[in-house]
Amino acid sequence: MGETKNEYSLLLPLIPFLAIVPYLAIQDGNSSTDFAWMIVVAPFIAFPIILITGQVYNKNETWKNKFKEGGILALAALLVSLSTTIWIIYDYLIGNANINNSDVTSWLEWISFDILQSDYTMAQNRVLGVGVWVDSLTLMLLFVATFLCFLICWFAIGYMTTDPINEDSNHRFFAEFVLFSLGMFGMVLADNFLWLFIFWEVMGLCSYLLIGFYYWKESAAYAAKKAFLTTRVGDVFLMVGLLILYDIYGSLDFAVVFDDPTTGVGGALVDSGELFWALMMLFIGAVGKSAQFPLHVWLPDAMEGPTPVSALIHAATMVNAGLYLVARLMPFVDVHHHGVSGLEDFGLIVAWIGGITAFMAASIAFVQNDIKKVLAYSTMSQLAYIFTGLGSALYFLNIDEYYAGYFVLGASLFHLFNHAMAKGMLFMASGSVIHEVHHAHDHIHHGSDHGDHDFDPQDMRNMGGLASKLPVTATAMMFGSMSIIGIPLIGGFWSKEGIIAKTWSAYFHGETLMLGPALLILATAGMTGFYMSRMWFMTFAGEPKNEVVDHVHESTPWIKEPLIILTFITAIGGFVLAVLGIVDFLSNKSDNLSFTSDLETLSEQIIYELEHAFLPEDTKLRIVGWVTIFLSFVIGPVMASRVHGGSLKEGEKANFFVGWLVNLSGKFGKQDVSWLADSQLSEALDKRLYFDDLYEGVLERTVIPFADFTAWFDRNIIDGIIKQIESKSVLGSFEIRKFTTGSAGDYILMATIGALCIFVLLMGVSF
Amino acid sequence: MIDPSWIAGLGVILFGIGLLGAFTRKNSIIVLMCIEVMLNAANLNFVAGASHYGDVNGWVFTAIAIAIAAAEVAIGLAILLSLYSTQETISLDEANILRN
Amino acid sequence: MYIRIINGGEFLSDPLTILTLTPIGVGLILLVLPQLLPGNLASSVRKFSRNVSFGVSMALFAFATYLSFTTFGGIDWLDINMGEYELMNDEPVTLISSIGVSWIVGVDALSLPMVWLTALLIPLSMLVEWDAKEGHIFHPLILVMEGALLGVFVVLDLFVFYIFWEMTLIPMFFLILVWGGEDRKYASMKFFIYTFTASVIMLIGILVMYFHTGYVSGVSGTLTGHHFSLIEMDSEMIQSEGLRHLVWILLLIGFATKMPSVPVHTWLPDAHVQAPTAGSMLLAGVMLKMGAYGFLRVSVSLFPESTVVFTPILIILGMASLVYGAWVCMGQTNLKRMVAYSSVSHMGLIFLGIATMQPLGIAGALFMMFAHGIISPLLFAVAGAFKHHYHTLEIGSMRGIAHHSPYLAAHMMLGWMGSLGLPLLAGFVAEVAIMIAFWMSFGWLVILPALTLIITAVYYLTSMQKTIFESNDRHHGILPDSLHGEEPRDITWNENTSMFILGILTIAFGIFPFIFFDMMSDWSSGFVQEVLLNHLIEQGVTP
Amino acid sequence: MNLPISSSEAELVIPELIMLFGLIGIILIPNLGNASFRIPLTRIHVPVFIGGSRFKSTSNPKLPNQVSLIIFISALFFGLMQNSYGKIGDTLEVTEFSRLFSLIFIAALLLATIATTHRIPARPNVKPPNDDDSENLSSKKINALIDNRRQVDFHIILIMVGLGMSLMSMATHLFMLFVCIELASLSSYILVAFHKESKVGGEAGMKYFIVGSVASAVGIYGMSLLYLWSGDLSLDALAIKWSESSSIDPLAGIAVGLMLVAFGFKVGAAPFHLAAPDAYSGASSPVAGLLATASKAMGFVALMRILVSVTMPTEGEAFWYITIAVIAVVTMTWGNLAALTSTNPKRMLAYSSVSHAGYMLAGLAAIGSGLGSEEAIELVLTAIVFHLAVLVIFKFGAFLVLSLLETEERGHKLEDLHGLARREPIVAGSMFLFMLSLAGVPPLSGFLSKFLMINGIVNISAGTGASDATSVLDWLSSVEPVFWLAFAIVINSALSMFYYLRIGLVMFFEEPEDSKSIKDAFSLRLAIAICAILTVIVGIGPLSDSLLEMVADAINSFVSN
Repeated sequence: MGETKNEYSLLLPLIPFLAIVPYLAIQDGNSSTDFAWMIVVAPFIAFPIILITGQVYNKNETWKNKFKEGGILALAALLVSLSTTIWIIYDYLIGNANINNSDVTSWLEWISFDILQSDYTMAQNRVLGVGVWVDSLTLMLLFVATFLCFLICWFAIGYMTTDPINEDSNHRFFAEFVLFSLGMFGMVLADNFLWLFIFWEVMGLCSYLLIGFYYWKESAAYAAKKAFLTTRVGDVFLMVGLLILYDIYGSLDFAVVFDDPTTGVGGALVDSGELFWALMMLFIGAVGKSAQFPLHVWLPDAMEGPTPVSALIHAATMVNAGLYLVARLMPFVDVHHHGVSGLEDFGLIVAWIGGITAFMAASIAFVQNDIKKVLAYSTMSQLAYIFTGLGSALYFLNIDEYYAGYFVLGASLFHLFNHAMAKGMLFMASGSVIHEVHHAHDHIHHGSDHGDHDFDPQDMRNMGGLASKLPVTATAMMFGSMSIIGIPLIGGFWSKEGIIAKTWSAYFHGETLMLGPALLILATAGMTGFYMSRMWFMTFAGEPKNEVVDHVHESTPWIKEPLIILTFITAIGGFVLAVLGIVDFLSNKSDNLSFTSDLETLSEQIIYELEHAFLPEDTKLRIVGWVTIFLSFVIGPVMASRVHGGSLKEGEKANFFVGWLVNLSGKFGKQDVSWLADSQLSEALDKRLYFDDLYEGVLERTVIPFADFTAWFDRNIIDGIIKQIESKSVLGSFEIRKFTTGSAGDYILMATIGALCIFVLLMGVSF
Repeated sequence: MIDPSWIAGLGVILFGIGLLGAFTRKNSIIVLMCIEVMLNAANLNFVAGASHYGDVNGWVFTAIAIAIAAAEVAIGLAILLSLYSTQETISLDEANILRN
Repeated sequence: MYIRIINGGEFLSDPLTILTLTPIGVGLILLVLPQLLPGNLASSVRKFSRNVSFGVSMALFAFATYLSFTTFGGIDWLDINMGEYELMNDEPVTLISSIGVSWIVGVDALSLPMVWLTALLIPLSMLVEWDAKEGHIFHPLILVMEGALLGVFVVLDLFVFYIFWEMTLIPMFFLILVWGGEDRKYASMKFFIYTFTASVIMLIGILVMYFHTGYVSGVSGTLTGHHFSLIEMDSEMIQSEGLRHLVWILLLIGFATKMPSVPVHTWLPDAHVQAPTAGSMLLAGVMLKMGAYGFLRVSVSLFPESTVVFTPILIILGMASLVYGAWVCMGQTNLKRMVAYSSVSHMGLIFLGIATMQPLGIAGALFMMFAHGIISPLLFAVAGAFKHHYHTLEIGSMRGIAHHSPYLAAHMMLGWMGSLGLPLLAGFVAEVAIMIAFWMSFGWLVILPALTLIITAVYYLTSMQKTIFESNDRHHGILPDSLHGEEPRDITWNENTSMFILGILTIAFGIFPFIFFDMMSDWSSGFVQEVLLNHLIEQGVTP
Repeated sequence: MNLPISSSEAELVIPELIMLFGLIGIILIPNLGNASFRIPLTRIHVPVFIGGSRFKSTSNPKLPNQVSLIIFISALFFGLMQNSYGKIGDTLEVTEFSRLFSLIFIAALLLATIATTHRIPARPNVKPPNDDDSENLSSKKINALIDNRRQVDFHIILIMVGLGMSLMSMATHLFMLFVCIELASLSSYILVAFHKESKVGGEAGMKYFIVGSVASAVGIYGMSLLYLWSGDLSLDALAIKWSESSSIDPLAGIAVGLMLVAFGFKVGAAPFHLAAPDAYSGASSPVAGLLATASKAMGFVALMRILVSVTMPTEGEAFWYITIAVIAVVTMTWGNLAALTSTNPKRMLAYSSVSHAGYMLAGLAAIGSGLGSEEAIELVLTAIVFHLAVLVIFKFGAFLVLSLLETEERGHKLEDLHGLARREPIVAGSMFLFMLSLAGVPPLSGFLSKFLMINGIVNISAGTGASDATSVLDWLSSVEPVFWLAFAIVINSALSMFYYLRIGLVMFFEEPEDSKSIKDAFSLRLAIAICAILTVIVGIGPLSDSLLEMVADAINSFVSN
């Protein structure tokens, strides 16, 4: 398994699937939205096929080698989804008349019913169905989802099938993988809140299955349960939100609801108080799904799943669902376009939650040694950025500062895109690291009895100096980290800057309560710089900390390609898209990306963007911007390199892309931080600020005893009454049978007494 | 001519004696006799009624009731005999295999 | 001479009559025949009685399917108004003319899905216990059960309804008593007496209704001048409102016990734990629904204003069942007990759905009946297979069945997920419908059922964690002591098939609920319109 | 020739005549032998056939049984065929009512006869037991003796019971009624004590006899008081006198009260029922069955005569209403509670029959409340009579099953029923049906009868609640207490379920002590099967309808009298 083998021939069966969409697209009269169902249905078909075939032909050689235990089938399904997505995006961008917001293609009339209204008339034939809803937000997320799912699936083929621990169970992985993808695609495409919720839950299920993929591990099973339950808490509130929304608008279709959010069902004016609670409920759902404070506890544990799962669920797609939902809520508050006024508080709450989470996650990430855990907290933190941005957007839109609102909305969504790409790649890269370290470890200990079972291939303290061993991975990871940190000009910089700036500007605008989130995310920017750099340096720079490192080399097929693709996108995609006006596009301010072939216009656009990013007109914002850059670009990385950086071992040489960074990190000198590492703060952070313990404790002290009490109550009180009746009857029976003494004299006596009683009764009543 | 109510009064007394005896005495022969006494109380009533109403039916009832009483005694004695032959007692209290 | 024969020759050619009486007839023949025949013949009958039972039940299922779906049966089920029934027999057949008992059958959207469900579950439950000991009795007994259950759903005469209602107890009593678990004696007695007690109390209610029926020629009794025909009944004939309420309460006692609702639910866990798998499946799948069906068919339909007046009672009962049931579930360590309490919990939702008095809520309750009718048999089939192969029902004693029996693990997961209301599975449709309606009627009170969904998830996930997962070893599960060190077997083909079908249906009805839901919501709308609105507004009662 | 009875009158009482002549026949036939009378001084032997050494056919110990079978079957047949009614003399009148009861009695007796056919095989040359015989052996010998020597006696007495009961149902004169009851009762005392060689037989007979005699002495005394009061004991005259008197004469009240005691004993009402369980458990099953069905029916006829025909006022409640209601509730509860833990199946059935008496008394009480319309009263009466009729089917059926067990010396302990389903599936199934029917589970006939009872009570009482009551409590406080009788019945039914089911439980659950099937007793099994089938088909369907119509006609004739 160790040697690299060219397995691209296995991809040949994908060609027909590649051809499906182009074939349909060139047919006359075919609208891409009419085929949007293919995005969902392709994985839906693949799911049972992979699962059942895999179960039946588990040990079959062809299934293992040619189909990669279902990986190729999954890839085919995802390819169909991806190509359909590209078709839709293409249609949209060329301005195909068939695609606009009001054009809802209905797939399924799920249930239909009547409603008894408060005036005792029936509202006939309400339908809860599902159709497709396409706007820029959909397109962006759809692209992110299909594209990343495809790449991660590709990656997983290499990653999963070469790991002996997954033997014979990869079909399960791929089946659950496509089902998961289905959930994400469906959620993004759904044209109403109910179906958004439905697919949302499908994702929840799949995350449960995939996190618990190593079902025999107690920690994995526990993590899976925790993830499902925590998100379930949010989901339930989300559902309540749906109920309220339905009550207000009499429909959950975006088309109906967003048509005029101020008017409810039957033309009633919408009460902002009620709507506020609906939105709050929906937001709690989003908080759960996107792992924000206080429902964040599941995300780090969720790293128990295989690394592709982490990449898929916990960075690239699923956690974005919450963001997507909040972004979807914009029309409610968009006062400029029929939004309901008086909902600024909602925006503030969102921003605060985001700010708190961002700061908290970043600080916890400081002390993590598990490479995936660092990424997990970074995910949490970055998502929190986006929430803060969305919160600001909600705030701005609701006070009718729609220009600023749209800008920060676009920036947030752009950050979502950047983060997804970068984080997807980072996880895959970390997977590559873990995989190769693990292989190397196995290789060393092959055949020896006293294998080191405590060896943790995810622990960064076992790594170091991998830059030369894993050149592609190191490069990818460097660009990914840069994007996350927000190194100027790279990926995330463009979006993050916008979020921070606009959050501050909300404060400057006069909303003092915005100061908190603004400060928090500003601080977090610097912290991000630190922990991401720390991760990179610990892994790739410095001297190897474990003998295993010497044996690491990039050998596994299928792993490099996605990394390379994503490296490009991360490195320059942000800039390109920013120039193309993605921010305006995503916030629906403009209908299209500003493509141009005119060089002059292009350079104008570039200059505009750069100017906007580095030299905003507002002085205060300019200061904020530069402080951000300074914190994240200089302070964080430099401090990290002082603690963890260092040159490679003698004789090792990293490639061009990363070599400079390794060398640079060695230049800053060493700083001893052990006093800090031993501090109480560090321990608190290591324990995740005791949130898990708190929840656990509360559960154990209240819920479980109460459940036991109810069970006891049921057994001994409610059923006890029945049992008492039974035993008392039996007792009574024994007593009453004692009257039958066996003596005829007694019988006569009893009869006489009875006769006397009869007379008493007769007398009493009649005479 | 005795007033029929005196006859009936005697009947009440006899009936009381019979009933009292029936549940106080343990010897079944005596109980049987008490039953006879009760039946005779009824007979006295019939007689009293017959004489009061001048109705011949009352006499007939009396005659038949006496016959019934005779049959009853016959059967009763037979049953008591068979009881005695198996359990060697005719006490109401002692014959109590069947109970509860 | 007084002897008379049944009038009306077409009686036996009636589809619903065939559906109801065939299984009873065939079942009884299969049970009794071997006793009467000489040895050789008897043993050959015994040999085939299992196959014959299964064949008959499959044929009935095919027939029910034919009748149920527009595409086959040619009946547009969406086109039936409130109070109308399809497939009715043309002339009521008099059974006891003196007191007005007639054979009247008919189905509408309320009973049709139940009929189909029953016809479906019978062959499946037979299949699950294909190798039951003394199969020559077991399978015919289930066949008899089928007839009784179908009878409850199709009969429109209260007397005959009551007969079928009680008749279901007898086969179930035997199923538990003969094929049950350790403590089957106690469980079967408790089951029988408990539900019997409740239904005789209900009988008084039925009788009060009976005495307030007018003379209707053809169905009324020659002796009494009253009749039991549901179609002709009208609670208006009962003048005293207090009496109407009393009847409603008496009926509720009977129906709520069957459902079962807290606090009269304790027969259920015992019965379920001890019952054989097939028995549990039918018990949870169909018998519990009888309570809800009867409640809708009789209490709610005939006494709408009592239902409105007693809405708080419904909510209290529903909430208690739902919330309390879920909490008790969490405290269980026995797999079957847990699933049984989860049934209690889910049945609570039905009351809540009805209490909303919204077409959507009622339709949701109806769909809940149906969905739970698919999911809970799956749960019990899983629990039964678990018991069958691991000889224990303790949660946590057997871990890692994902390794030992991946199919069982998959079915378990699907069933559990369906039960906790995962979208795209049948249970969710009902939940969401009831919840929407509940919010409309009662607002923030919905938070209780909503939070219960979390509790439901907690206990299901915990039990899954302790059974499917957590074996600590890739290649071995943690085996329970009850296996005595033997390696457990994978589930058998028949169990697998049965669960597979139920699983497929769970998914199918989750994605395409409209197959039955539209029919149900049509019925519910008609119900609310006809029964509630027209009726109550006349009365001046406001819902 | 001047017959004491005209031919048109004789037509009315064909079944009774059959029994009467059968009685003579059954005395004569087994004595037929080759005895001959030699004409003095000649050698001519004129055969007289009575005495001498018996013919082979007449010495068959089963002959009396066959004769009485023929008698009862033909009586039943002619009873069913009969459709003319009328008076016979002054004290008897054949009506639909009396005919129905005759049929009930005869059917019960027929079943008893069938049950005795196979109870124990008759064998020649059986010696009485010695002192040193083991208990088992001696009881075997005793049984053989019973069968051999006293078969005739048994059947003679059976027929006398039949005659007494049958005539009793026709009696229109209170004294006649009483004499007939005495005829039946005295015979039944003998039947109970028939098992005289066993210890329990004599004891059971003694208790039943003593308590029964006291009761009937009390009753006859009450009747004599009634005679003192009215001077005429014919029911019509009493009814007229009763309805004429504006208030209730204490004398009459006491008289009726005393008679209640006597008839209460017959029906097994608490607290006069105490001897019944002892008697049932001491007697053989066919006899116990007879006591539980026919004897009880007889008691109810008497009660109905005295309470409904005579003392029921045309308007308002009867003076005995509360008394009967209290007795009813006490009786059913007592019976059910006591049966709950009885381990002897016969005792259990005895207690169950006590509780059934309670249900029927509740019906009577509902009539006594005087709230019901004529139809309602008829309905309740129909229910009572219907219940008495179907009791013969399933209560006797249960005793038949016990009879079958008795053929192998079992049937006195619950353990004897253990695992019956394994040994005898059909019998066990039938027994279970009987039990369910006793408990009142639909669609069995026991349900229909109990249903009708509750039906009638609800019918009478439900209309009494305030029609303007808007809440449940308002209504419940306004309704007549009769309504609660329905609840009493219902709760008691539920309670009774426990011990009926327990029989099923032990039959189907426990392991049998002996896995051999019980010996082949064809006619007994046939009778059990017929009872089982009737239990089901009289529950619902045309046959139940026919029976109900029959009962309704009977009640019509009863009420119109």
